Amino acid sequence: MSHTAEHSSFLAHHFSDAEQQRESAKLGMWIFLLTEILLFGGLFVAYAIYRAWNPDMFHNAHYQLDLRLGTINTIVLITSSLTMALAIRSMQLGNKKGTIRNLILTLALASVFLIIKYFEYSHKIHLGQLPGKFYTFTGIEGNNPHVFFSVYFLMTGLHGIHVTAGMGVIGWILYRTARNHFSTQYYTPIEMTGLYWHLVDLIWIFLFPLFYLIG
Amino acid sequence: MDTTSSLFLPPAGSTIAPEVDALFNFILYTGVILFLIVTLATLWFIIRYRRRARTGTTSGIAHSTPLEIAWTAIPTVLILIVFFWGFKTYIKMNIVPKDALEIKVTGQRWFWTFDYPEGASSTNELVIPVGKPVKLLLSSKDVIHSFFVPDFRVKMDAVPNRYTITWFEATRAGEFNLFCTEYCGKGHSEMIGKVKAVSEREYADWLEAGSRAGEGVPLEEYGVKLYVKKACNTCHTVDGSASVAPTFKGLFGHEVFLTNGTRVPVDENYIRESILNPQAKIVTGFQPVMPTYQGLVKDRELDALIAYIKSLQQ
Amino acid sequence: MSKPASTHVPHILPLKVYLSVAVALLVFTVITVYISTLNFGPFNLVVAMIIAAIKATLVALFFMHLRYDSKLYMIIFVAAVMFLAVFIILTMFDTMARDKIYDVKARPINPMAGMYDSLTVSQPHSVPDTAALHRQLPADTSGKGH
Amino acid sequence: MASINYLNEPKGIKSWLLTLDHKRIGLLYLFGIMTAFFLGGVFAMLLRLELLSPGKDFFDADTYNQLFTLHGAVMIFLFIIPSIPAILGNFVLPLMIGAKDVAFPRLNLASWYIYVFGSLVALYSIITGAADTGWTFYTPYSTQTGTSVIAMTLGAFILGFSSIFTGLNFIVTIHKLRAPGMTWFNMPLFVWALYATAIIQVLATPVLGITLLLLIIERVAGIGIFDPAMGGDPVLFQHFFWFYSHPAVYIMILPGMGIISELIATFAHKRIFGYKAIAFSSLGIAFAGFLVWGHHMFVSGQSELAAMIFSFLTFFVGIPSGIKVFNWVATLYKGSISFEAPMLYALSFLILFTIGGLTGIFLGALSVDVHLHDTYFVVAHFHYVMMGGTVMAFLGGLHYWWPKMWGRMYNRLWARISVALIFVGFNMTFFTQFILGAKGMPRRYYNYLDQYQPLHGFSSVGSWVMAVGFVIMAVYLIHAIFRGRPAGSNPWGALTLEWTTPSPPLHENFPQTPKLTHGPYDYDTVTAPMT
Ligand code: HEA
Ligand code: HEA
Ligand code: HEC
Ligand code: CUA
Ligand SMILES: [Cu+2]
Repeated sequence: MSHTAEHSSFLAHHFSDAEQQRESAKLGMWIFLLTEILLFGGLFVAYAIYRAWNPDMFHNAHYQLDLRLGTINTIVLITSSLTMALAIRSMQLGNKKGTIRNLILTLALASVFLIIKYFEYSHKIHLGQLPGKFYTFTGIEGNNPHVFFSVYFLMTGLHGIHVTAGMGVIGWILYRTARNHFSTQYYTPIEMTGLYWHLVDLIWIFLFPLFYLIG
Repeated sequence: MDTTSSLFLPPAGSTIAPEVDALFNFILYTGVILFLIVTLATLWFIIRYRRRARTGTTSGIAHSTPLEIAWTAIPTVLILIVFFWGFKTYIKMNIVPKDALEIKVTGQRWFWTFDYPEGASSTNELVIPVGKPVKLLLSSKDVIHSFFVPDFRVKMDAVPNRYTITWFEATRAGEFNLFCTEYCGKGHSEMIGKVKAVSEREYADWLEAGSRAGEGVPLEEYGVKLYVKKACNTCHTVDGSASVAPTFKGLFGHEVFLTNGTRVPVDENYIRESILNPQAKIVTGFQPVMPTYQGLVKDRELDALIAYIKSLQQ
Repeated sequence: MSKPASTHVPHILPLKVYLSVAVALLVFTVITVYISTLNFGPFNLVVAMIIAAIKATLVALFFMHLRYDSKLYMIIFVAAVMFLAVFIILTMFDTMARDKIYDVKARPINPMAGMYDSLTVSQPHSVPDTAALHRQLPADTSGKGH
Repeated sequence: MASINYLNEPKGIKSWLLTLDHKRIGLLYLFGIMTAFFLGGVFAMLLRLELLSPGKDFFDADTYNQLFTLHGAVMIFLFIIPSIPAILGNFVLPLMIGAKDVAFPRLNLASWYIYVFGSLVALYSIITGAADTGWTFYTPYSTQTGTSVIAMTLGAFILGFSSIFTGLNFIVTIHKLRAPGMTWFNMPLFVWALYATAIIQVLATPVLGITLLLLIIERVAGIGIFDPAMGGDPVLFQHFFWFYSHPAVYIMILPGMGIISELIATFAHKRIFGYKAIAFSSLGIAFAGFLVWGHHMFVSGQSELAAMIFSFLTFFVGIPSGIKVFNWVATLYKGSISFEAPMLYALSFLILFTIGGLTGIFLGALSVDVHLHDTYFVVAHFHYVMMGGTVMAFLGGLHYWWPKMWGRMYNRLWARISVALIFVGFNMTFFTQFILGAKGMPRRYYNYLDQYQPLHGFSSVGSWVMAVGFVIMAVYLIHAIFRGRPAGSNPWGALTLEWTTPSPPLHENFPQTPKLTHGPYDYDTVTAPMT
């Protein structure tokens, strides 16, 4: 191959150049995001159908969620998306310190999100507002309120798992940044992590009104 | 009368069946023609153009607009015909005539219960008048079952906690097979019964008799009938072999071991409880699959069953 | 396909863009929370979803760079959403239309799950009883009742 | 044969288990998937044995129910879904487009491990009381039965990731790693088919994932989404399941169709008829395949409106399928046709898939499906399309690329004998089932009425004929690996890129990046050697 001279540490042998590798990674990442959307999709369908069947129960049940905490969490997650985007931007400008600072901020915001979720969950568990047969709460009018909490815990739970996984990846990226693995020429992993993190944010942008803002 | 039977379809027995068969045959014949076109052309080409030379190039034709239009357009027309035809009959299958007789059908593992308007009921044998539309209101007590009478070309799932509806009108008297066609577990292939199409008169008589069933018959003898009629025989044998459930033979008077570790004697009360509330005491070695007969057996029927089981002790 | 090797020149957005997008997102969040306290009947859901969609679009276009990257990614993203829509819509053609011919097909026989028998819930419900149901049903099984 | 190639360099078990070479990963898959096929086949033979006569022959009802569940689940999730993409796709896709490897070799290896792990989890259920739900896992039966549904569904869930990763890998590879000059319309049609398949894999499989996850959670916690006893809707489960599983049938058939395009062009030694029509009909089938899942539910209690829409859309898959069939037939016209074993498989495919597909039209017609649903007619339909379609294409492809994989040729006479046996046995086994089904014989029946016995008996005998064919095939294929005579780089005289590199190929496929000098099917301009 004519470009072998340019093969640098991060370029895998079967790609002919860095640009091809970068684009491949990005395309792969977008396809992965697509599978994520459809994975959550199943739950959105379940939500849509049970809400359409039991609008009143959903309405009554949503008062059990804490709108204040939900709003705070939305703001937290949006801000973390911003810091994530800025982390990439810093690396594009070659500002390693900026990247590290922004990644740490992102991690911190993600932790805040999870801590708030923890308080929300433990309150619900305490009241017996649990999915399925573990449901023991009695204060909600309407058919089968346990289904609302099934859907709520499934969707926010799956989302929470994604947040947690995202934090793991961000931590790893942070470590690699600190070890000088990235440069203005090569920062694909940060960019991929960013895409993932924005998707997690994007899903929350829908979960928030669907659960907390049922009018 | 077996007028529409073919290699494929069983003889038609309902008003809707000829319509279904007509479409079936239409697809069959057009399908055969299409299939012949494909295979005969293939056969012709592979013989005519079999490899002779070992070198060289072949013709480069790769397009033929008229052909390509033809094999897109003709199938499109055909599928539209098939769709509308199928849809038309399907809608008929779903809109019940106003004067239909309504029978409630309940599936449960692994038998069918039929409740007739006049309060009569039967198990695994659906008796209906010929020449009168019959509406079935189906549901299930446990898992999904499906009500299928091949000769009538009618099928509908019985779904737990929901009602589904279908109807048919038998065109000739006779006995027809009834199958469960939604997989429902061990006894799925035993969940079969009969549809008995009889004249309106016989139907009326049968309803009459149904409400007086068992009168004047000795309890024990009546129990023999009920053993089949209430479908105990799908699970319990009387010959000593255990299948899904313990055999009735020699049951009475013995002691049985329960899953909760205790031992109980089999007496009248135990049997009564076993029938009305079977999940209360489970015999070791068996699954708790017996359905409750609460509301399905009358007091006299219960007595008859007990008497029958009693008669089976050695 | 391989192209001649080139040094990667990233598309760097000005800081201002990121900040204004973030501010827009926060503003929309406040708006949607505020609007949820008003009552537009069924339009509440519509309004909330429109705002969520705008927010999502902002995130996708700017934070995720869809606006500047290859169109292919946009196609992938839109395809995901489209197929999800297909899933929801076609399923709802069933779940929302079961009463098209017979009302009785649309409702569960017993609206409440069995487990509520042991919970003291604030409304009455009944245990299914085949025989009893049969007696009370015929009236509302014979056609659309609205 | 002494030369260095991907098979003998590097050496050692470890170099195989940690390999990143797509060709080796293809062979690892070959090993795993053939084992699964064999297992599924054994279950099938046991099923047919039990069905030889009514009543109990060998097993009791519970065992029979577990057997058909295992047969269905193993054949679908462990065998047919991964079969063509993971074995043949992995092996030839990069070769065909002139790439050194797939885009993400590590992911490729990972997906093999996931496949093995998922398969083991699924098969582990045999030890813990094999599931008896049927491969469709319908609720509420699957939430109530005492058998190990969780192990089986968890296995299928894990296998889903393997499938997604393969699909993802292929899409990126096809987009980004084509050799210079390999434009979209210079790609072999097998690549187009794999591309369309990969799109379905990444779009549909995640929904299977969430469905099985919900089923598992429903079983554990009674969340009330699918279980009517908990306020859920069992018909909704069917929507979820078929939203994946219908597109999945096109995951099965599309790559098979791709192989057929290669085989027919090569062995008719002729430019493929309607290249673009075939390429785009793959995408058309992939897309339309997402809109028809409700045709499995015509009598399930779904709304009549939905049934109507689904029936209408169902038929439109028939059009692109027909376009393909007719284009293949037209390709034969004025060709120079040889009857090597792969071509015999392709011709079998043509016949059997046409029957299978046309019987799909019966099932798509609303009123007729009411009669045929859940009878042996459906069983016959799907064996015709899966076994007669996909498996025939798969075996054809296997015979076609076997010399490329191993550098050695199998015994061509025995190959023809075995394809004949399989073809005859197959039709004996499954054509009878169309008649059985139309006469009303329900599927998943352990026991049946006496009137069906003659046909069932005949069907069972047919399955033995087929099994003999398979055993012969296994023998000569394995024999060829060790004792076959060297095959040469292009034994069939084909024009696609994989035949320009030695058999077996080198580690990175081509000595240097291949330059395209002609299209994949330029048999009218390029003089290629014929065999
Ligand atoms: C490889 C897998 C595969 C493929 C390719 C297909 C292809 C098709 N299938 Fe099949 N199907 C299955 C696998 C597959 N199927 C399985 C596994 C089941 C059962 C699952 C279970 O319940 O366990 C099933 C069940 C099934 C049902 C549900 C039956 C029931 O349970 O009641 C239906 C109903 O519509 C159906 C229809 C079709 C149609 C219309 C096609 C079409 O794609 C066929 C298109 C092809 C042709 C039409 C032939 C070639 C065309 C021509 C020669 C041109 C002329 C054509 C016309 C005029 C139309 N299939
Ligand atoms: C890919 C899919 C596939 C394949 C290939 C097959 C193949 C076969 N199937 Fe299967 N079948 C299904 C998918 C498949 N099946 C599904 C999904 C169901 C529904 C299950 C359910 O209801 O849930 C079903 C159900 C089903 C039934 C209905 C059961 C019932 O409803 O009660 C029957 C009955 O006859 C049957 C028979 C057979 C037979 C005889 C074969 C034969 O063709 C098998 C022949 C194969 C062999 C004999 C193996 C030989 C292999 C080797 C020797 C290895 C070679 C090794 C090397 C080359 C290295 N199958
Ligand atoms: C679906 C299958 C099924 C049907 C139908 C069924 N049973 Fe049972 N029955 C069982 C099973 C399984 C057991 C053992 C487990 C248990 O104790 O519940 C059982 C237990 C019993 C027992 C206690 C037996 C013992 O050994 O202690 C009696 C009595 C009984 N059934 C009577 C009947 C009668 C009478 C009918 C019909 C009116 C009937 N059963 C219908 C499955 C069934
Ligand atoms: Cu009841 Cu099958
Ligand atoms: Cu389908």
